[in-house]
Amino acid sequence: MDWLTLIIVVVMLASAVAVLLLKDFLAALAAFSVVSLGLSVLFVIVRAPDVAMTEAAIGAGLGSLLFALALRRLGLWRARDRG
Amino acid sequence: MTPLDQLLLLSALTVVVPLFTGNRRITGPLATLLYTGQGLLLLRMAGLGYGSETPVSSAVSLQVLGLELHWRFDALSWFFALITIGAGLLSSWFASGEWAQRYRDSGSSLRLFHAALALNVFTMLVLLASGELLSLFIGWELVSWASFLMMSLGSNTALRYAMRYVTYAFAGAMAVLMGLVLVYTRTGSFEFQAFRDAVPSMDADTVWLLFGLFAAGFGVKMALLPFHLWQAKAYAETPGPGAAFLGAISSRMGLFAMIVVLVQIIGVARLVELPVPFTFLSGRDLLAWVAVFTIIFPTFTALRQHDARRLLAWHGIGQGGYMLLGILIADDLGSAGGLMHVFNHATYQAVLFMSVTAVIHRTGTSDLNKLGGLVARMPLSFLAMLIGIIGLAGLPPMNGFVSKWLVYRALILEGSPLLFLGAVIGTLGTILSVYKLIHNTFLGQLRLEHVDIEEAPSSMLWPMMILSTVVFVTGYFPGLVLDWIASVQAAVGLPVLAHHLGGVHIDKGGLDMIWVVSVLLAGFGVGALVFLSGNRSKRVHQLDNYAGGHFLTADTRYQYSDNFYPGLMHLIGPWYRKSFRWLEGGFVSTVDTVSQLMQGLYRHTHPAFYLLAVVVFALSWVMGGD
Amino acid sequence: MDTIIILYTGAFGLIFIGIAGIVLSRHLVRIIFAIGLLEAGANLLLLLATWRDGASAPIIVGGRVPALMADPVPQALVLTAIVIGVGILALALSLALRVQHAWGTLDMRAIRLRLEEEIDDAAGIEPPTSADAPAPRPTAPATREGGA
Amino acid sequence: MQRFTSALFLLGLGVLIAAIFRNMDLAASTPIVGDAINAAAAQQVGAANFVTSVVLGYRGFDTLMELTILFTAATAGGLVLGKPRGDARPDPEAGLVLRAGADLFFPLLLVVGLYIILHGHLTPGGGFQGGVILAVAFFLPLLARPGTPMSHRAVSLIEGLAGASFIVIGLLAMPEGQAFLTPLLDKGQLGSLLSAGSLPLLYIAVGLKVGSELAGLLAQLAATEASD
Amino acid sequence: MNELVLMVALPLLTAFLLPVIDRLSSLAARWIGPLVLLLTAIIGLSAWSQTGSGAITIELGNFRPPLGIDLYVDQLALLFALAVTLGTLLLWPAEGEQRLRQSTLALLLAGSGSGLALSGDLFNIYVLYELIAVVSYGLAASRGTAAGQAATLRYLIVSAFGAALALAGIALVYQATGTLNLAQLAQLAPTQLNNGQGLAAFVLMLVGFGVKAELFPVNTWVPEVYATAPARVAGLLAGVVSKLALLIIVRLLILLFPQPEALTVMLVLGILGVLTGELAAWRARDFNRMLAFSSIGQLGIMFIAFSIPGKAGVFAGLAVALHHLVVKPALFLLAQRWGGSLEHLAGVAKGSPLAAALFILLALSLIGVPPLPGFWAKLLVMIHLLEQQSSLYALGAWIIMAGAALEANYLFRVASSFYRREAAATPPAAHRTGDLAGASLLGAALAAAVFLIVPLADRIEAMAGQAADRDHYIQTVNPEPLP
Repeated sequence: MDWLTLIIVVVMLASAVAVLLLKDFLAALAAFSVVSLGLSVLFVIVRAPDVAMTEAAIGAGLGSLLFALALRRLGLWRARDRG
Repeated sequence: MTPLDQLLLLSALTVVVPLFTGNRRITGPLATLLYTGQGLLLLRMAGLGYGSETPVSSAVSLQVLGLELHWRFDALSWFFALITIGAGLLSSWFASGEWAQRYRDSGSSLRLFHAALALNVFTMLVLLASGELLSLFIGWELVSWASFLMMSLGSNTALRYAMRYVTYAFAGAMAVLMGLVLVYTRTGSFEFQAFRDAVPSMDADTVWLLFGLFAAGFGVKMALLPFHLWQAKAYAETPGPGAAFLGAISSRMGLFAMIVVLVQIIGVARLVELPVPFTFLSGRDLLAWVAVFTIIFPTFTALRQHDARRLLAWHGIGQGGYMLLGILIADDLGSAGGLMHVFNHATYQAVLFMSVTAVIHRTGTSDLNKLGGLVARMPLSFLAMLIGIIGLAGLPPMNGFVSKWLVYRALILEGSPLLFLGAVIGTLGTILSVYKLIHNTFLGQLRLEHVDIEEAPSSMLWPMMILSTVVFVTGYFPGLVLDWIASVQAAVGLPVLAHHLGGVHIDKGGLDMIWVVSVLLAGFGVGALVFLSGNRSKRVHQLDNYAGGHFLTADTRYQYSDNFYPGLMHLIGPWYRKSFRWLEGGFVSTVDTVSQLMQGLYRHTHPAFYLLAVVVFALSWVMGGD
Repeated sequence: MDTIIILYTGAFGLIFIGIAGIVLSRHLVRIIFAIGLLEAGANLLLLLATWRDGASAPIIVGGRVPALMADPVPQALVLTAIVIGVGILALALSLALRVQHAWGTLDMRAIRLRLEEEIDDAAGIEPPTSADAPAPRPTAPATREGGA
Repeated sequence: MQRFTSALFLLGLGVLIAAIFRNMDLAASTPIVGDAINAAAAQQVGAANFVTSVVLGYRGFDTLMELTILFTAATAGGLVLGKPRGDARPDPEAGLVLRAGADLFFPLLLVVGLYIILHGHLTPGGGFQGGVILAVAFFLPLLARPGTPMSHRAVSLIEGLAGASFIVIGLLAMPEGQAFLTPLLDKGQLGSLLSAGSLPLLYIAVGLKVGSELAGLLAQLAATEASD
Repeated sequence: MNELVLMVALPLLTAFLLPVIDRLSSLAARWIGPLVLLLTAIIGLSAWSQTGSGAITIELGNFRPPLGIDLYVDQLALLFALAVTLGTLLLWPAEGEQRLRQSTLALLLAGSGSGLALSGDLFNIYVLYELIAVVSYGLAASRGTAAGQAATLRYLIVSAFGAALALAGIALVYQATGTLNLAQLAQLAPTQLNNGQGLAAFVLMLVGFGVKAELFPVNTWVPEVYATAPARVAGLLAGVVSKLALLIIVRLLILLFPQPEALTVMLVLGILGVLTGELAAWRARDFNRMLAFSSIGQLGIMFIAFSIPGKAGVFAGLAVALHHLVVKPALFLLAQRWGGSLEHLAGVAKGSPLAAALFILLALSLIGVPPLPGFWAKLLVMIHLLEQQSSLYALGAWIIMAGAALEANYLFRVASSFYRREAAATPPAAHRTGDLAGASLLGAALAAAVFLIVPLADRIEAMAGQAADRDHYIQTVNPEPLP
């Protein structure tokens, strides 16, 4: 269990850093989804199935969908961050 | 209802009445009548002025936030109230007749003018009646904003300087508020008595702080250096009778408050004990020197003015210095001189403003370079101004002489020759500049465009004549005023001056004005006899003249009034007044720069940065304790 | 290593990364991403507040009442917080969409300068001349030309 | 420069977070309220899922406000985005796979969503999770055929009525002198579908509300003109 | 007392149904909002007298606290609930083609504001705060200009950042105590929050909630948003919403964090707020931003005042807050037409003498000229600051004084330009009757307060006494003792 937790936390934090560092917005969005999914697995581990479902549905699912739509409308679908 | 309540009520009524009568002709006379009523009510309390009664308190008192507010009149208040109501009465009279018509025709609101004047009188009475520090502050603020209202009735220039006044006055008021809250936290009360009792136990630092706050706060209204820049132009640009009123009494409210706090409560003796660090001066000396410089600098600034009203207004600042100087000496002679100068100054300053306003009314200008020779057209106005400037210059036989003499005498007796010297230099400047005033206005060559003008209307002449009479009579019989002064001194807790109708008698040479003036009049009489018994002079027209063998035509100027005193100006011109401007300008631009910095602070590209910063700072501060 | 320490590290790590992202990024979309990370971290922190190892989920299945149940309160709170987060996220994206549409940029710096300019314009304030302004205005953003 | 300062502050923040973490007494945390709720919820509310008891019972007020936030976000989003312009160029229609998938998934998602909502008081899940699925179900056809506008009338009707019914159910207790949001109806048998009083009703309201709000938000974002 | 919940529930219900109502009758949709607010205000007023002697608790859902959420109704809370309701009514921000959505948001603001004032649960406060935040984003951007939206976006970033930190703070509190009920937290605070973790939680919540309370330095959004949002919305944000956020902070301070360090943090930030706000306002060249910076300064004074420990601080802070609550909305109502460069306002008094006179009255009170209410509030703050006998508090007093002097300068620079003889080339349009009437109403209330100052002061003092009394709060809520 500890190992699983540790791996998930590490993956989650690494993806979080990736969200900030990836130049490609789409890739960042993917990393963001990974963070959300990792989080929802963590929620399962801490015995919060309701929250896990919510995080998966709203955080990872709907949130990513919103971002995806917005990126598309913003014209950032394939754009790279120069800054 | 005590007499004080009646007085305040009537005064409040005087504010309201013009609002209803509006721009009609009746407003002025009605207001004048109401001021007369106030005067009569005040005279019912005359016992205060003669020191035979205990203070009259008001039936109204308030309990706000657990703080008690009450009002009362003592001899000091009575004395200042007398001047206030008198000035209000005569200014309102002056503003009743033709002047009102002209004012109204120019599109200004007579309603507002009379209401503002009455509001000034009312708020001053409220201030004078204050019974503890809090009501003193409230009255103080009311007076400030009432005079702001009066000033802003004038031109755009007046508005600009009124703005400046508000800035100074409110900053001063904040200093006063700070001071009295400090007093409250030390004593738990705003009562004068509690403050007075607490002063002996306060350490020097506290007294210094309070002294500084109160002196600076009240000094702003008195236009003490270096807070004097607002006053002259603000007063000068106020509508004529208003300027007469403000010039006569408004800034004396600062003196009143200073007497109450510094003399009556803290006590000059305590100020003498306060050493100024690194010098041999005391706190009192410091303020006295401020007073002396307030005499000198504005007086010489007045000398440079070529606008009659500004010249007078600058003098008003300078004369305030004499009053403060006299009171700070705090012996019987000096304080009597200072207090008496308040009365005297009000009388002649009002006369002078009125006479200048009369000239403006007839000629349309107060530019000293565009006037001259009016004595032939406006002899009574000339007479009023003559009496006024003699008073202002402090020469016998007018009342200004008596008060200045008392101050000088006290300075010499007390052994402050340098202060005395400063005061005399100030008087010198006064004499020079008042000569410029009367010469450029009334003497010399009459301007062509002024040939047809007439004497001022009677509604203007009457107040001028009455005031001139007062100036002369109180110069002749100073004992009339000294009676009141003596009771004021008793009320304030100063040594009381022994006096008689003609003046004072002291060991090292007293003063008896009855004798002085009588001799003077006798001298005039002899001179007149000589003059009359000589050859009959031939009366010629002013323009019937020649120079260098040529007859002069009417449009030739053979007498110039600009660039007066060129040598003196050359001497003193470059190095005064600018420095204060510079000081003020420097302060403003500092504020401006800092303000810009602050705006820059709020313009951050990334506001979340601040959030992080404050979290880090605050966290490290609260966690640091662990 | 305790599970709880790992979990807390995850929560604080997300918070830290989120804050770093908000402060260091200049592109608005990335800042919005970072806010999402920060919120996720805060949610995890809240959920961990009364977490006990070995507790079972606070649900009675088949009538059996577990001996030790997890605290249902923070779970409910986090549920709420997640939904709130998505609402704000949607609004932020809508605003970003409009700003990008109007000004063609999502760079914080460019937006700041443009905003200042527009406010002044709308208020009718002319750019101060050198006579009455001690310091010149910041020069117009270079990014203005690019975009719609 | 600013990034450098920020980085410095972040460093400080990291140290401070570490300090807070080190000072935290992890063992001291006892969920006093949580344990009390775990003990009492079965009788007081009657839902087998205690999280549901908390969400709709003990902290129903929170949930109402949360729904309101979603509603507000949708309203504010509408205010910000305004009406889609008529000349907006719609996205090209999606491919066959997506269209067929959308047609296929729409009823499936609807059923799954409703199931999750209705069993919210028994098993993990409930109005929020189900609502999201409903939202996706509503939104999917739009994604597949961008030209066809979603029925805003229906959505706004659902969102208005669903939200209102939550409040109305809460208010129903008040004429009898009970407090706002007091659970109504019979508690029933713990663990059965028709238990926990009015909670399932509330969850249906929540589900519909969440579904319609989120669908509306998605639709708004999707309908906005692309800016490239 | 249960019906007080209607102050929250009715506006929300109406807001939910407003689109439906609009479909039936747009006339009804236009009027129902104000009517509902009027109704809720009446409900609140009728409960007013009952809260005088002691506070009451409303246990939502009939669950005893701390298990359920409770509403804590004391005079202070009720007053703020009424203030937000009446304030929204007075500053009803619906205009233009987005009228329906704006009135929805206004109703939501009134409902959630009332809830925020009354709420007695820490997390519920967070949720309501977020709700108000979202409402204010919507309203702030409702003018539809790109500048407004950009300003709102920047505001949103700071606010969301702050709120997430506040949530982390709440997590820290919950970790230490295991409860969220304010009364129970107050019971546990001396033993469990009186440490570094508690203070850290306080700092996080202070900064988080401080964003809306215009706390320095997280108030950079203020000038931008107030300059770009509709003036009425700016009035609501500056007048009402900021006070609500402040109310939360004060409640937390009284109940949870009476430590001196917490007070010092607030004091220092308050001092900096006054300093920066007033100085920045001095150079402002347009009406809205001048008011915005001045509002930052005033909120700074409130932070300073509330940082005075004990009842005295609550009393003083409350006096300033209530005064500002009346003055700022009125000023922003005037800004409805006067927004824009100050130069355009030259000579405006000729065309609209009433508005100019109102501005002067409000400005006089704002800088604290006796006998207007602002003076008494300021005096109270000064007295209690100097009574602390601490140099930091004394510094606060000096800064307040200096700030007032600056404020007098810039406000009257504007006021005197109104009376300039020559008018500006493009004078602003005349005020609409609604704006002027609203401002006049507030001005009249201010003037009336001059004569009612004695009973008002007593009432506020009683209110402060009630609010500052922790034990009273605990006893009123009387949370069930838990193991």
